[in-house]
Formats: sequence, C-alpha cells, structure tokens
Amino acid sequence: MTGFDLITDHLPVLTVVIPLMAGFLTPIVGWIDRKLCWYWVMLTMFAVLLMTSSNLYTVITSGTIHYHLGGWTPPIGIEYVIDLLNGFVCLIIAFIGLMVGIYSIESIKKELPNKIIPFYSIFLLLITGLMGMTITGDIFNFYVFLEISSLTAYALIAMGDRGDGVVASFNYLIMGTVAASFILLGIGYLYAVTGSLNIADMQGLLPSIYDNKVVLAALAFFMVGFSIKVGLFPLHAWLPDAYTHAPSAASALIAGLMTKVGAYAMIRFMFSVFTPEFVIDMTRMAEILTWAAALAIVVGSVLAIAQSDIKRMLAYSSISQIGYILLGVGLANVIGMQGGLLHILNHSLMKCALFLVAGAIFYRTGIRNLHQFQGLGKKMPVTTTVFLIAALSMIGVPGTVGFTSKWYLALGSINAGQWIFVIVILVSSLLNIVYFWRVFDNIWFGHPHEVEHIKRDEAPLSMLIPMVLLAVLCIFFGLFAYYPLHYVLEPLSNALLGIGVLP
Amino acid sequence: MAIETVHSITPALAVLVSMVASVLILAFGKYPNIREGWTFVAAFIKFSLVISMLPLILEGKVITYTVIEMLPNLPIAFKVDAFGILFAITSSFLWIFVSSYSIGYMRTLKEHAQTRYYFCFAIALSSAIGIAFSANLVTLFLFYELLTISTYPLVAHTETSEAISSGRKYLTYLMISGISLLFSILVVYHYTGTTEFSFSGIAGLETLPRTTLYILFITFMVGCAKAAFMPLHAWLPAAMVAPTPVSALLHAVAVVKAGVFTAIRVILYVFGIDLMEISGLWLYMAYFVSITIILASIFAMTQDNLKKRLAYSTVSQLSYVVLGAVLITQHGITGGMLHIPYHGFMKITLFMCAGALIVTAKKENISDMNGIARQMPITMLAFTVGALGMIGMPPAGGYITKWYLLLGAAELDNMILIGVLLISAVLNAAYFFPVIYVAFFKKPDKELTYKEAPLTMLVPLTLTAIISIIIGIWPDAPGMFLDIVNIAVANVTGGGI
Amino acid sequence: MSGIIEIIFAEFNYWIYVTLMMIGFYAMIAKKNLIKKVIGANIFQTAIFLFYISLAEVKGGTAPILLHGHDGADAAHKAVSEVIYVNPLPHVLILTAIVVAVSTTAVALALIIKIYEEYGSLEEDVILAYRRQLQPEFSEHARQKQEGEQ
Amino acid sequence: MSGIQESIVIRTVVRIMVPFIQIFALYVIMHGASGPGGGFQGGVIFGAGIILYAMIYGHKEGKQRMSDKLNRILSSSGVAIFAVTGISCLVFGGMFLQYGVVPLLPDNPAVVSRLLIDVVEIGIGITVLAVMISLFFDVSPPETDEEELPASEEAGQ
Repeated sequence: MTGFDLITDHLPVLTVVIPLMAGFLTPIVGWIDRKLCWYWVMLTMFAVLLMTSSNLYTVITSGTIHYHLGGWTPPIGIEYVIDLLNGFVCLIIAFIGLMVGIYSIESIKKELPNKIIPFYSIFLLLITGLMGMTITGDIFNFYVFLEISSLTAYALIAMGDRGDGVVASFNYLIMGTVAASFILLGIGYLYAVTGSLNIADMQGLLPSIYDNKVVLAALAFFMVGFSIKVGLFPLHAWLPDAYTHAPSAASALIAGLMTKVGAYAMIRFMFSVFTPEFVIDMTRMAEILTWAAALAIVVGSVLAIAQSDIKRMLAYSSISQIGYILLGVGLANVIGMQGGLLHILNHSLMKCALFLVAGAIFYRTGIRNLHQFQGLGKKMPVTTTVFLIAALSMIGVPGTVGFTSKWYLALGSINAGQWIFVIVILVSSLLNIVYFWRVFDNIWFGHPHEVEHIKRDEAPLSMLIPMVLLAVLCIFFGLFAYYPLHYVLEPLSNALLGIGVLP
Repeated sequence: MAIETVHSITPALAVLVSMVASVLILAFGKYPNIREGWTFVAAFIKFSLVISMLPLILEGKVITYTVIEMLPNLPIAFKVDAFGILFAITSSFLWIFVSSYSIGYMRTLKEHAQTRYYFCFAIALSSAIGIAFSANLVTLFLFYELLTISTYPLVAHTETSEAISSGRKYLTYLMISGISLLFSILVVYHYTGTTEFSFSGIAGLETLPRTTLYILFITFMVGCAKAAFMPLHAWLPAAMVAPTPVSALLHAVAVVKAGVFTAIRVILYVFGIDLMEISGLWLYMAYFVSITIILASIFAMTQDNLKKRLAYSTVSQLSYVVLGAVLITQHGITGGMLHIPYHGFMKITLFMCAGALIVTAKKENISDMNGIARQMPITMLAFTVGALGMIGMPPAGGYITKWYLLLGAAELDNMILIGVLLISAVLNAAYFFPVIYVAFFKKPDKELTYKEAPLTMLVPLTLTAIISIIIGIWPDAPGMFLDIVNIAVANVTGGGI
Repeated sequence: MSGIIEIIFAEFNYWIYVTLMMIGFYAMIAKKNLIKKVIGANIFQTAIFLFYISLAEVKGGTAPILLHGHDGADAAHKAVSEVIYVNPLPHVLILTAIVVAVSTTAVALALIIKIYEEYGSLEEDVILAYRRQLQPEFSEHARQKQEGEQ
Repeated sequence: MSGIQESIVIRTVVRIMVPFIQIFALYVIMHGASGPGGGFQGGVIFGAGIILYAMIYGHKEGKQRMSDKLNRILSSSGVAIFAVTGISCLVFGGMFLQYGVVPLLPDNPAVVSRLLIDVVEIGIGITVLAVMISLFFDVSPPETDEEELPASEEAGQ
C-alpha cells in the first residue's frame, strides 16, 4: 500500500480531523509567532480543499464513500458517508473557507488586532463543525458537530462590534440553543422508535412505522429546529444582527456557509432520514416549506430595501435567498430541486463576495452606511466592480450564477403547477434590483460632499484576490452551470427524490 | 425548403470584438486618443466581420455557432440569418459614424467620465449584435439584459438628479419588461422544451390553450418594452437626458431596434406566421400598434424640445416595424423589416443634427431655432433629408417602407390599417415641417454668431443623410437591404420571392 | 377522566420532562434577565437529557457496568449475558450532550460578562434602551448611523 | 470571598484535598476504557481541583500553578494526542480510531485497544482540564484582558 493510497482511503475522516487538530494547534503556532497563524490556516484550508475535491471526484467517478470509524460497522459504529450531496457541500465549505481565510489576514489585523490567535483557532473549528455536520452519517454525531459549529459561530460573532456583537451573539445563542435542543429531541424520538442512529439504517427502518405519531413529531421538531438554524422567515430574528455585527471575515464565512449547511441538513433529514413519500405526500411538509420559503423570499427582499447598513441589507437579502434554496427543495420535483441545490453553491459564491466587499469597504473607509458610499467607484474600482458582478448575480442577470438557479427554480415552480411561486421569484428579482441599485447609484453616480478629487485607494491584494476570484466564479458558473448540474445535481436530485439511484 | 447551415466562429467574434475593445478602452482610459482609437478599430473590425458573413447569407445559408452549453439543453448559441444580419449591419455600420460623432460631441462639451462612456457604449454594441445573432430566446435574453444594464450609465451619464431619476425610470421600465420576457421564455421552454428560433415558429406552441397563448403573447410584448409600445413608452423620452450620441445610436437604433427586433423574432420566429394567423393575434396586435403610431405622432407635435419630439417620432416609427410584421403578408413583413435599417439611418441623421445644434448653438427647443439654417446650412439640409424620409417623401428611403406597408395593408383589404398609415404620414409631416420651416424661413431674433459643428460631427451626419438618399434611390441594388429582407421574408413565409 | 390520569401516571417520567421543557422554554423566551434566560436554556436541555435517560430504562435493569470486566474477555461476556442492563447508549449520548450543554452555558456566561461590561446591566430592556438611544460610546454601528445622518 | 479566602481551616483543607482530588481524577481518567469514567469526567474533576485551589488561594497563586501559556499548550496537546492516536491507526492500515491494528502487542489486539483508548482518554482529559481552568480564569476576574472564548472543546461522542 503506497502512501498515497493510505491517504485517499481515509480522506473522509481526515477532512474533519485535520481542521480539528489544526484548530487546536493554532494557539501553539501563534505562540511561536503570531504571523504564522495565517500561513497555518492557509495550509490547513488548502489541504482540506484538496481533500474535499478528491472526495467529490471519487464520488462522481466511483460512487458513494463509506467510512467506518474505529472499524465498527454501522449501525453500531459511527459512519462517515460521502455521497454527491455532501461531497458537493463539503467542497463549497472548503472553498469558501479558503477564500475567507486568504481575505482575513488584513481584515483581522485591523479589526481584531488582539485576537488573531483565537480567531484563527475558532475559524478552523467552525470549518470542522461544518465539515463534520456535512460528512457524518450518524445523526447524533451530526448533533455534536452542529453544536461545535454553532458554538464557534457564537464566538466569532461576539468578536465583532463592541457591545452589539456580543448582544447579537447572545441572541443567536439563545435561538441556536432552542434549535439544537429541538433537533436533539427529534433525534431522541427517532432513536426511541427505531433504536438506530445511522441515517441509512434509519431510512430503512422508518417507513414501516410512518403512521406512528412519534415519527411525525420528530419531523416537526427537525423542521422547526433547522428553520431556526437557516433563518427561515418567521424564525429569522437572530440573523440580521448576527451578520451585521460580526467581524467582516466572520460575516462572510457565516453568511456564506452556516445557513447553507443548515439547508443541507434540512435536505438530508427530509430526504435521507425520512423518505420523499413521507415528506411530500404523507405529511405535505414539502409544500408547507415552499409557502414559508416564498414568504421568506418576499419579506426578506422588502426588509432589505429598508436598511441603510450594507451588511444588514445583505443579511436581509440572505433571508430571502435562503427562501430560494428551500423553495427549490420544497417543490420536490427534479428541476426545482436542482435549482435549490444549485442555489446553495451560487448563493455561497455571491453572498460571500458581497460580504467580502462590504468588509473591504469598511477596511478602507470605515463606512458601512449606504448613503455614504458616494465616489467609492473611483476610490476602489476593483472592489466595487466585484460588488457589481455579485449584485447583478443576486438580481439574476443572465450570464451570472443567479440566473441559472432562478431559471431552474421558476421552471420547477411551473412544473409543479405553482404559478404563484414563479411570480414570487420574478418579483423578488425586481426587489433585488431596487435595493442593489441604490448602492450602485451611490457608488458610481453619487458625488461625495467633502472631497473633490478622490484618490484611488484600493483594498490590499490579499483582500482583492478572493473577491475577484469569487466574482469570476459567479460569472463562470453562470455560463458553465452545465457542469455542476450535469455531473452532480441532476443525478443527485433524482436520487433524493427516489427517482433514480445514486451511482 | 432546406436551409444550408455553416458553422463558423465569426458571429461570436463579431460580438466579442467590442467586448475586448471595452476592456482596452478601460485600460487606456488615461490616454483619450488611444482610447478612442480602440473604439474606431473595434467599430471597423466589427463591421467588416458582420459584412464578411453577408455573402453566405445572400446565398440563402445560415451561419451557426454554439458558444457553450450554459445549462443542459440550453446553449448559448448564435445563428445568423438574413433578419439577424440586417439588424447587425445597421447597428455596426452606424457605430462607425457615431464613434466619430461622439468624439466631436464629447470633446466639444468637455464631458466628464468619457472612459465610462466609451466603455459602456462598446458593451451596448456587443449586446445589440448579440441580440441580432442569438439563436435562441435565452441567448437573446442574456444580451437583452446586458444591453439594459450597459446603457443605464449612459442614460444617467450627466449624474445630475434629473439624469439619475430618468435613469431609474429607464431601468424600471426595462427591468420589469425583462422580467416579463424571462417569464415568457420560461413558459415557452416549459411547454415546448426548447427556446430555439425557427423559421416557422417553435413547434408545440399551437397546442396551447388559446387563453394561455394570448397571455403568453401579452407577456412577450410587455417583455419587448424596448420597442416602446404606447403604454410602455415613457422611458424613451425620459432617456433623452443622455448625451446626444447615446440618443442617436442607442435610442434611435440599437436599443429600440433591439426591442422591435425581439418583437419580430417573437412574432415570426417563436409564434410563427401560421399561429399568428390562426389565433387571430395578428389583427389585435396590428390595431394595438396602430394606436401607438397615431398617438405618439400626436404627442410628438406637442413637444418643443427637439430631442423629445424625435423621441416620440421614434416611438411612432417603431410601431411601423411591428405593424409590418403582424400584417403577415409578404409585403407587409418586407416593409416592417426594411424599416429597421431605413428608420435607423434617417433617425440617426436627425439625432446627430439635433446634437450638432446643442453643441454649437446650445439650442434644444424648436421655438429658439429661428433662422438657424443660415448659420448651419449643411446640418439643416441633412435634417431635412431625414425628416422627408420620416414623412415618406422621396428621395430619402422612408417612402419605400411605407409603400410596402401600404401594399401589405391593401392586400388584406383592411381599410382601418390603410387609414392609419395615411393619417400617420400626415401627422409626421405636421410635426417635422414646422421644424424645417422655423429653421429655414423664420428670421433670427438676433445676430447669430456660431458656425457649423466640428468636422468630426458634421461628416458623419452628412454621410448618413447621403446614405439615406442612396437607399431611397437604389433600394434594390444587389446586396443592399432589400435583398437581405427578401431572403428573410422568404425564410419565414416559406416560399421564394 | 381516569384514563387520562392513568396515562399520566403510567408515564410520569415523560410528563415531567415535558413540564420541565416548557418551563425552560418559557424562561428562555419570556424572561428579561439574561442569566435567567441561560438558566431556562439549561432547564430545557436538562429536560431533554432526562428524556433520553428515561428512554434507556429497562424494567429491572441494572447500571450498565461490566462487573468483572477486568478479568478477561470471557468473564465479560458472561457478565453481559447473565444480567439485565439498561441501555447504555443513551447514557453515552447524553454524556456528550451534557458536554455540549456545558460549553454552551460557558459561552453564554462569557457573553453575559461582556454584555455587562458594555451596558452595565443584564436586563434586556435596559440594554435595548441603550442601543435604541444610539449612544456612540455604546455602539460602533450607532455611531456610524449618526454620522450618516449628519 | 475574602473572608473565605482568609479562613485558615478552608485553606488547610483545600491544601490537603487538592492532591486527593487530582489522584481521583487520574483514576477516573484511566478507568474510562472499562468502566464508568473517562477523559471528560476525569478532566473536569482535575480542573475542579485546580479551580478550587485558585478560588481559595487567589487568582495570582492559581496562575502560578497553571499559567496561560501552559494552559494553551495543554489544551492543544490534548487534542493532538487524540488525533495522533487516531491517525496512527490509519498508518497501520486500520480505520480512524481502530486501535486494534496498532502492533504494540501483536498477539493481543484487545489489550492494545484498551491501552490506546486510555491514551485517547488522557488526551481528552488534558484538554478538558485545560479548558475548564481557562474558562474559570476568563470568566471570573475582571482584570484579565485577553479574552479567549472557549469554543467547542469536546468533539468526541
């Protein structure tokens, strides 16, 4: 057995263990030299990115990977399973993590000069938590990782704006604890009726007892819990504050990933723990989800218009975009599902880019208020161009990622015979235009009051690289959405809905 | 009738040229001469690329090129047919003139943010050509939206609050229409599984329930708000706050023509002549645009601002194009399609004249233009040529399209439409002759000191005026617009000429 | 009527955890004091732990400890087979969940200390009032907002 | 506080008790492989011993015994022990945490397994005690400036 084989066989667990170990070693690295932390994080994230890409490649070429921890076979032992769904989500996590990591060197130096070491340590642990949540095939293990990611997220948010950040973090903590407790309770219910904790095993055991009220209660607990975690509309109250007051890099990371992984978990529980028939036909949970999502899409967009803080505006826009993902999932037809899943990727790219831009602007000018953005187009041309591209993606201009997912979602809605959702999607595009165009007008056409001649003062290179890369990907995946759709999402959607079988 | 297809990258290149140029323009923003040099180079290359495809088209072939498979079963693809190249030639040819004209205009007025201006202009041109060469609705939609976005900075160019609010109005109308277009495309895709244009209409639409079909048609036409149909026309006069070259090229040629182009594509290449006829949509649409033709002309008469009067005139003339298409007779369609280049040449002449007046005489209102022709005879002569064309009097080209439209209406024996065409000709005369009269025959209030506009402006407007006359005198010269239109008409009607 | 009471008594452990859970939930949502919120969260979580422990109960079972575990594998097997144990898995799970709960509480307390340093109060109303006043010294965001308005 | 801290009885009792608490903690940690106990419980008890000491003898005294630096190293190295043990199983061709494959005693993989579980428990114990203590130091006194939020310290199930 060569060394390479040795690694490839164990990639599923290494993707979780390496950031975990690296996270705990960060204090030691930082103790040697504070500056080393960043390189350490880069090294780790790069390794994780390589591993997740390799995982996804393996899944695409040779099917689902099963990894039995400690050699115990499921359902007794903990199993890590990588199929198309979590392989795809893991890759997103690793990529966004790497981008934010690159970006963070300057922004953290400025915003949190005393907390560089804890920041990076927690950063890696957050990645661990998200990776673990995604990869694990055991629902209790899932809960543990969910809490790891939540706790680290609380800590990251608390590092933000003095006072506000801590309060936001505390509110998130309370909401998050309720959510996690609901999920824990749901897990308990399922364990009580099936005696298993393994997802695949459970899916086999559950159908015979679907008429049991306990199963229904468990589903309800899961849905409420995850709705809080993803910030679905009526349960979104924690989200705007948390996104607004976190440090720039943390906002980008949390906005880009946390809710997406929450959405992943929702999909996983709806379609892999329970079966599509149960969620779609027997309980009509999917339909309820679509209506909630449609409401979130509209209300999120409307509320975003009312904001003057850019990060808060983006946070509300996230609420609406989460609605897109869940709408696609809830439509429960292959096309809608593809749209929803594609939007996980697309929204991560766009929203991460937008938050990075907001952070870069704050880094250079200290401004977060939209009405003070005049003249930024001349001052920070590259940054604002990235903003333009990402915002156009959000609007759904063709040729950008936003269009492709919108196309699929709208088509899925038509297929489901739900014309109202088509209208919701299209109207929300218009609302997106309204709130983004205010920013464009200020950036390029507004005249700053004090200064006549604006000096070009671009964000540092380490911030520009990830932003530009994300913007380029926004366009790349807008034009070449064929690849993720063909290789990953189409077979995946079929498999989730029980139409086809995963390779 | 089998149509031979040729695969070639040329259409993609033609679209790309100005994209590349736009990047170079940005890069050389600090050196005005080089920057504007790129504009010229791109304009010439683009035009020659477009022209290079003409011989194949005249042979009755079609050029296709698939760029990428954007989504499964939804490629971004180009297909050059006679109708597409008609629009492409018009806009790319006029870009050359407008580039020259822009330089004169922008430099004389010492406008700010010229780099942005040329950048957006180049992108807008790419989009226009992209629309012309689109092989399917999705590609068309891509460039349609790109055109909207890239022209917004041009409309709001002056950055005054008036310009920005006009820009907002522009954007609101066009984005809402874009959404409507997207909706229609989705519906078409849902029911037929394709969005590719076809000479006889997309197969499968005829199975739709009649109501759905009507709604689809309405959303499509709302989607073509760039064509400025009457209830959706308000953006066009508002957009006249833009610098005149923008009004000239974009709001007389590229943008609005993209609108009518899309409308015709939808009417003839998505719905198809047969479906239009069976469903009776053609007649409703014909009456609908007739209203626009008449009302816009009346509105034009009430405008004192020359650019706004021209804008309303554009609104009216655009509906001629659509009217021609929905007449669904050979002559009618010929007239409609032919009106795209003809109106383009004449209207651009008029706008360039208006711009010349703004630059040298600083005059925008017709009531201030007493005796202006004494100082600027060439400009005003060119204006007269354009105006005659609009009214439909020889020698300028306008009379030919009107003739075909009348023939089409006469074939259908529809007295109302014939009446509309005649009345509108009278109305056209009613709002253009006062301008000519004021300029040539009224005595100036005081001694006028200004002279003709700079050569960079004067030459293009003279040339377009001359071309307007040439296409009026020799409309059937080989390879000229009429030839192309005949092929296009043959394609959609399915027969020879 | 008696049927309901019988049900309540027969499964009183579940009723207790439901009651506790509701108490905790109420405290988390309705109490204004942050510490009380955290206490509520703890009660909530504890209720769930109790639920898990109840799940593990086997009538007549004993604690899942191997009596002669150190004497070798055979002895262990013998021990397992002869005695009825309660299900150990929920216990182990809950052990982990307790760790998580402790961590959450620790983070919450740390946050509360920070909040107290910042606002001088643990009452939600007072903190909200401070933030509403938009005093620059209390909120960076508020300062920006003020600057924006000027 | 100060009253308690000055009480000679309490100081003496604590001084006597802390070593026993720690011994008990070690017992609990080492017992984890085969009975109730384990790294987490033992680590908490061990940490509680030091916290008790710091409570009574004051912050400064406590920090002398358990400096921030030491704390940080302990919390990192504990996880490192856990991870290295797990990964060493990979090196010998097993799955992650499949202890039996490590060829310490080729004849008796069950014993190796128990041994390595103890190693892992020790790692967990070290991390937990370090985190417990740093929690105490961070939360209790107002004068500490450097805030280190304790995040998810226990990932194992």
